[in-house]
Amino acid sequence: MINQSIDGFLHPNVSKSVDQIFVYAKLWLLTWLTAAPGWVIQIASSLINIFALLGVFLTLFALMSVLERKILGRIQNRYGPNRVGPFGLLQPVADGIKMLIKEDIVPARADKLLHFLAPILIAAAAILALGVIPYGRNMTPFTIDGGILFFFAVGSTTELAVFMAGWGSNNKFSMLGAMRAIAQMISYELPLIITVLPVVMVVGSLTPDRIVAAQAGYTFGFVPRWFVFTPWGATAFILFFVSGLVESNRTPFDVPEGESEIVAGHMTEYSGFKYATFFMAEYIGMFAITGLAATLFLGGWHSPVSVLEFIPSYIWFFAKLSALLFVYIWLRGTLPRTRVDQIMNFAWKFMLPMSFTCVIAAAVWHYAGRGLRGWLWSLLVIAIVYTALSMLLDTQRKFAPRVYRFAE
Amino acid sequence: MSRWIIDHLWLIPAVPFAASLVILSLPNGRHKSAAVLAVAGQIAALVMSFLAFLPTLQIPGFRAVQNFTWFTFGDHALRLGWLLDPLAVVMLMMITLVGLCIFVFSTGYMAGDKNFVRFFAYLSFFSGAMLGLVISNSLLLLFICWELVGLASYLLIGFWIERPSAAAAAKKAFLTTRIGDLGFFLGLLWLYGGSGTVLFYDGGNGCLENAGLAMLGASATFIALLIFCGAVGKSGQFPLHVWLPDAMEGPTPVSALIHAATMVAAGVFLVARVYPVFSLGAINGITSSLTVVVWIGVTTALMAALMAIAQADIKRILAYSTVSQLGLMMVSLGVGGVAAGIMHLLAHGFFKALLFLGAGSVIHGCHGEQDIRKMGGLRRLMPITFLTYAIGMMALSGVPLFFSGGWTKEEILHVTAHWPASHWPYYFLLIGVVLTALYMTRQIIYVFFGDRRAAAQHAHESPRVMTMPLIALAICAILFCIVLTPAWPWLHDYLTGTAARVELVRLIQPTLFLSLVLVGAGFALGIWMYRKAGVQDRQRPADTDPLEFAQPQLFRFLENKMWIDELYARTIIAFSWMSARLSDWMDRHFWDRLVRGFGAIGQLLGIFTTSVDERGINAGVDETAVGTRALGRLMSVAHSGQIQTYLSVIAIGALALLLFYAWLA
Amino acid sequence: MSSAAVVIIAILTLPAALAAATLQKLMHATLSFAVAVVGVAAFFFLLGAEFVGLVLVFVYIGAVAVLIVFTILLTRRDVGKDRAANWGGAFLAVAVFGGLTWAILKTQSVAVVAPHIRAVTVKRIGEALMTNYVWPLQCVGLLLTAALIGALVLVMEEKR
Amino acid sequence: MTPTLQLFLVISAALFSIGLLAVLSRRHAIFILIGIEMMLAAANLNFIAFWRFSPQSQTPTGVMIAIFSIAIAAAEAAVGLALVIAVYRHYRTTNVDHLNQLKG
Repeated sequence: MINQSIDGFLHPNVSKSVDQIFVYAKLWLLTWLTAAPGWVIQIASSLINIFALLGVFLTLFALMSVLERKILGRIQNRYGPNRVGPFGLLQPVADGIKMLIKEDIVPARADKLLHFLAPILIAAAAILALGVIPYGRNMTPFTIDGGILFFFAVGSTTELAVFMAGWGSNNKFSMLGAMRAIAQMISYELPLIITVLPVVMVVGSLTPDRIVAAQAGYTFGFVPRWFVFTPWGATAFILFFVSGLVESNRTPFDVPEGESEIVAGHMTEYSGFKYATFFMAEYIGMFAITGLAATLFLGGWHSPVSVLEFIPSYIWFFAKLSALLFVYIWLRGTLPRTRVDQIMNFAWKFMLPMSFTCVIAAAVWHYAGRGLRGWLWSLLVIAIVYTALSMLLDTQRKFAPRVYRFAE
Repeated sequence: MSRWIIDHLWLIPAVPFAASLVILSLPNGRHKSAAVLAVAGQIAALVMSFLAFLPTLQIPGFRAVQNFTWFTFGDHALRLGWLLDPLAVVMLMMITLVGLCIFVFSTGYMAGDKNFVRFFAYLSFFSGAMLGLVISNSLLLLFICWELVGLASYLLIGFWIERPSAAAAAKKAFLTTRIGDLGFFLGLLWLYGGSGTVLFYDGGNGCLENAGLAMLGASATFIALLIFCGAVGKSGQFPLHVWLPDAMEGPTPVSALIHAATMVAAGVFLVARVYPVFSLGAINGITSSLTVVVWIGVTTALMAALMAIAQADIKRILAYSTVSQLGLMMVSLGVGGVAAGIMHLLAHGFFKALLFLGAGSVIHGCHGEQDIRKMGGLRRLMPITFLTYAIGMMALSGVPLFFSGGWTKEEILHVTAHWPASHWPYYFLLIGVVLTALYMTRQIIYVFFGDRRAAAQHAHESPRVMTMPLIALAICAILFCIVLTPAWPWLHDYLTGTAARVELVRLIQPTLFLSLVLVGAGFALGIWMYRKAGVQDRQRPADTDPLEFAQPQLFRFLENKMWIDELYARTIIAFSWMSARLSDWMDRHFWDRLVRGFGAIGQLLGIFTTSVDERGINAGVDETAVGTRALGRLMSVAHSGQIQTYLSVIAIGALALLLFYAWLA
Repeated sequence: MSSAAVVIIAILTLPAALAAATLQKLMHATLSFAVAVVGVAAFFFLLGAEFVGLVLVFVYIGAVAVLIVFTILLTRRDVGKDRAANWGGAFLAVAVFGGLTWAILKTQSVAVVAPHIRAVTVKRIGEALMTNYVWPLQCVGLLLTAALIGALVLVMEEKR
Repeated sequence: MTPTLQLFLVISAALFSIGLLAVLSRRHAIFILIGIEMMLAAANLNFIAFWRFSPQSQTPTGVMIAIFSIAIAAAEAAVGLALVIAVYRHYRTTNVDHLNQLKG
């Protein structure tokens, strides 16, 4: 399988360059057990991939947790954590230790099994989802036909896990939180998946590698052929990004764990390392979604400018990833929390129609020759639907300031 | 561009049609949008007609044909088509121009009518049908449009359906024209049988081209006469003219558009269109069919002019004058002056529409009063209407030099004078000219001069939306003569397909002076007779017509339209009434009996079968029912209402089946 | 594709299914049902129908399991009261299993090994769906719409 | 050694029987639904297995049928659960034993 992954999309003049360094490292590791039977090699290479993934993303998670706090601090005009280590960079280590040595409390009336399984399942789902994203040229951990579908199939497990958490810990806040979480996850799973459709349609494949390959090259030599630079692509990207926000329960859509309303949603009854696992799962899910967004719309590991192609592909990928993550944090620091009914209305009355429009617009773009004409036509389609929706929905009324009926 | 319009000629009728459909679908209250739609459709048609006009200017005798297959039966295809030639184009221009004016006028005239929307739907519908009629290149297509305009006129005459008189008039018009159309249709069929095609021009083998005509041969005369029946019906020629005056029951714009300017002229247009059939085998311009046309025309012209003198309804007078003018055109066609006839048709279209709209404005001003004896002295109250009306009147009575009507009428007199067959038509037409001037003078004096009588007290000038079309049409009626004068007979040569050239010498002709004298005589006579009209004069009471005072029985004879209607009532209608009675009697006393007899037999059978049922069958059925009920009670025990029991039974069955098959294998 | 893998997956799947059928707590049953579904999906992978496997996981875990869980939540008051299982049913099930197995082992025509095939890619499935199976596809779409509306109507609070 | 078709058939038979067990022996409507779903899954497994072990045709028929049947199963589950909720609303129970209004 490794060879196949090598000569899959091999770039002629970078085959020996630093770009492929990790691939070759893996190959070198595998040369040790050439004698072993095939399935051993297979398992070994999978293990290598898994460990690489975990290593990278757990580090990223640690880094992220501290960076988020620091950036939020900057936004709220205060210092973030700055005690442990240089610039408080060792803060996550301290947190981790704290979490590990904390007492693990399980409510007496809780459904022990579910209560125990929920965090594991949710973390597993999140990490599995990471597996199909191409992190660089020839650097897709698991190249399976229909990887996108795999991503969502695994992602859909999260809902079950959340429910297990909510139900298992036998607490009304947990239950409510789980309900809210599942409700909004299901509602936003549709836009999330339907906004992927246009890309899949245009590329004609469910394999992330092919999708990235389809975004190679530059029009007029300087505009990269990323899908985000087409009207439907841009729209789909925005919709996808918002849905991703909801899927990973981030502000402004973090009603499931809104501290001020229900203590911590489905994580209320969790403490210690289980809580940390939930936390980690949330962040890794965030990475997965952003990574997929980068893969689908932002050209994956392709460089935005042709002159900068010498920079290794994985660096580009992680640059895009961190840019998106920064936007996540930024939003969290900026926007207030929305109401549940607002979220639902938004999902069903705006996001869904718009994402269907993206599909249509992509079709128009394709049949009008993928050129400037297609560009304008699809823009027209989207503009029409958008204006029509904004007239129909009469946003002034929907998002008017809340009326407090019981405040006499 | 010109290429485009030739290919898309069908758009010209299609646009008003579409407009009418859309308007029909509007709710009843949407007056503004209905009016806007209709006028817009008309403007579009006008623009496209103008576009179609341009290419015909390049070559004299231009002709563009575009045929298509409607349907094929067996190996034979029925083909229709569109035709663009000078005749069609001038008609297009006239119809759309006059139509536009009248549409605009109606927005003012019909304002406040509760069926405003319906009115404009009908009007657009009519306009579409008329345009289609003009440009159709196939006698069948022409016939279809012909019937469509008939329908439109029926709908519009009976527009105020709540008035019994209107309904009656609509019916009368419809039936009377049908009589003519029957002949037309027979002629159409005969033509089709004779020449094997109904296309006028089809690249050499159309029915109006030598090949087709050759096939007709002697039957051409009869075909021509049959087709002429249709023309007679449509443009109110002598035997069938009775419907046209009654058609004035419709709203005045309708009278102006349909019963003065366009539809009634369709007859003349028809004759001009199929003229080759009429003139087939002519010996120095005379064929029997054409002769018939001439004499019918003469009769109509003279009769109608006489009747017009004795009418009191302002619109009826105009209607009769229309009839007589149409007769005039027929004469001119008959004596071979096709161009002259069409020119007069166009000119007449303009000034007669003008006159009718003027009348409409007068009626509007007098709050719906139509009797000229109740008007008077309106020239101060409605100056614009008066001026435009005067222009129209001058044009109609054929005052030379400045008014289009004058020139065309002279042209007609000119050609009539040179008709080799006989001179009588010429003399009759001269009388007709005098009469025309006379009755128009009478009308003018009654309506606009003298002192104000009953209806004229609170008269007022009409709003601008109504006066503007009047002015426009008046300007048309005057300026139109530029292209008519013998000095530069542009239109004449355009129609006959020769290049026009200017010769100022030809401006002065004997007929000019003659018509001057005649018209002058007519005016003088009129003024002399009616100077005291409507006032107490000697022992004549104010409300009696001077002529009536002088010649009572003659006046009555004319006033009652020479008792033609009564004649028809006594003969034709009476006959059909009789036959209806007869068949009614047959129904009641013969066929009914028969049917009842069969009914009786059926009843007998019924009685028999009932007895059989009650005796024999019922008993057995009851027994069966009892048995079934018992069985059902037995089986219902198995229905325990437990799903899982059912499922288990199914499972057991499946298992048994499986084992059975496994054992078989 | 080796028997070992099949057996392993079977060992994972069938007990889960059994648990789903027999556990007292509905919630646990549902979750073990999900596990069983994952096992079936694994079988599909093993049989070279990756797409179907993914679809199975996607639909059953993402949709059906969640639906069941919701239903459990909405009919909560009725959950947990365990009732005596009816042994007749159990016996019948065992009998059916026995019969089926006997029949399968008896027929030699199914004792064949898998031929070598080219992988059925998503592209092929898509083409098939858009060409030969386009009408079935439309029908299924219609059916799903109808099911959606019907379910909504069923659970709508009847106004009284 | 490579497995024969029989192995898969036996497994799916087991799955089917387990579903049947759930359908026949449990009283709770939702259990019955789960059982039905399991039987459907077994059927799908059969389809796929037969497709895999049969000589290949151009269009992967077995896969297609499996896909369609999954879709239909989803619809069935949705409607069934809606029914369960509606029934619960009416009778305040989901015990199929008590739902015997149609008893003859």
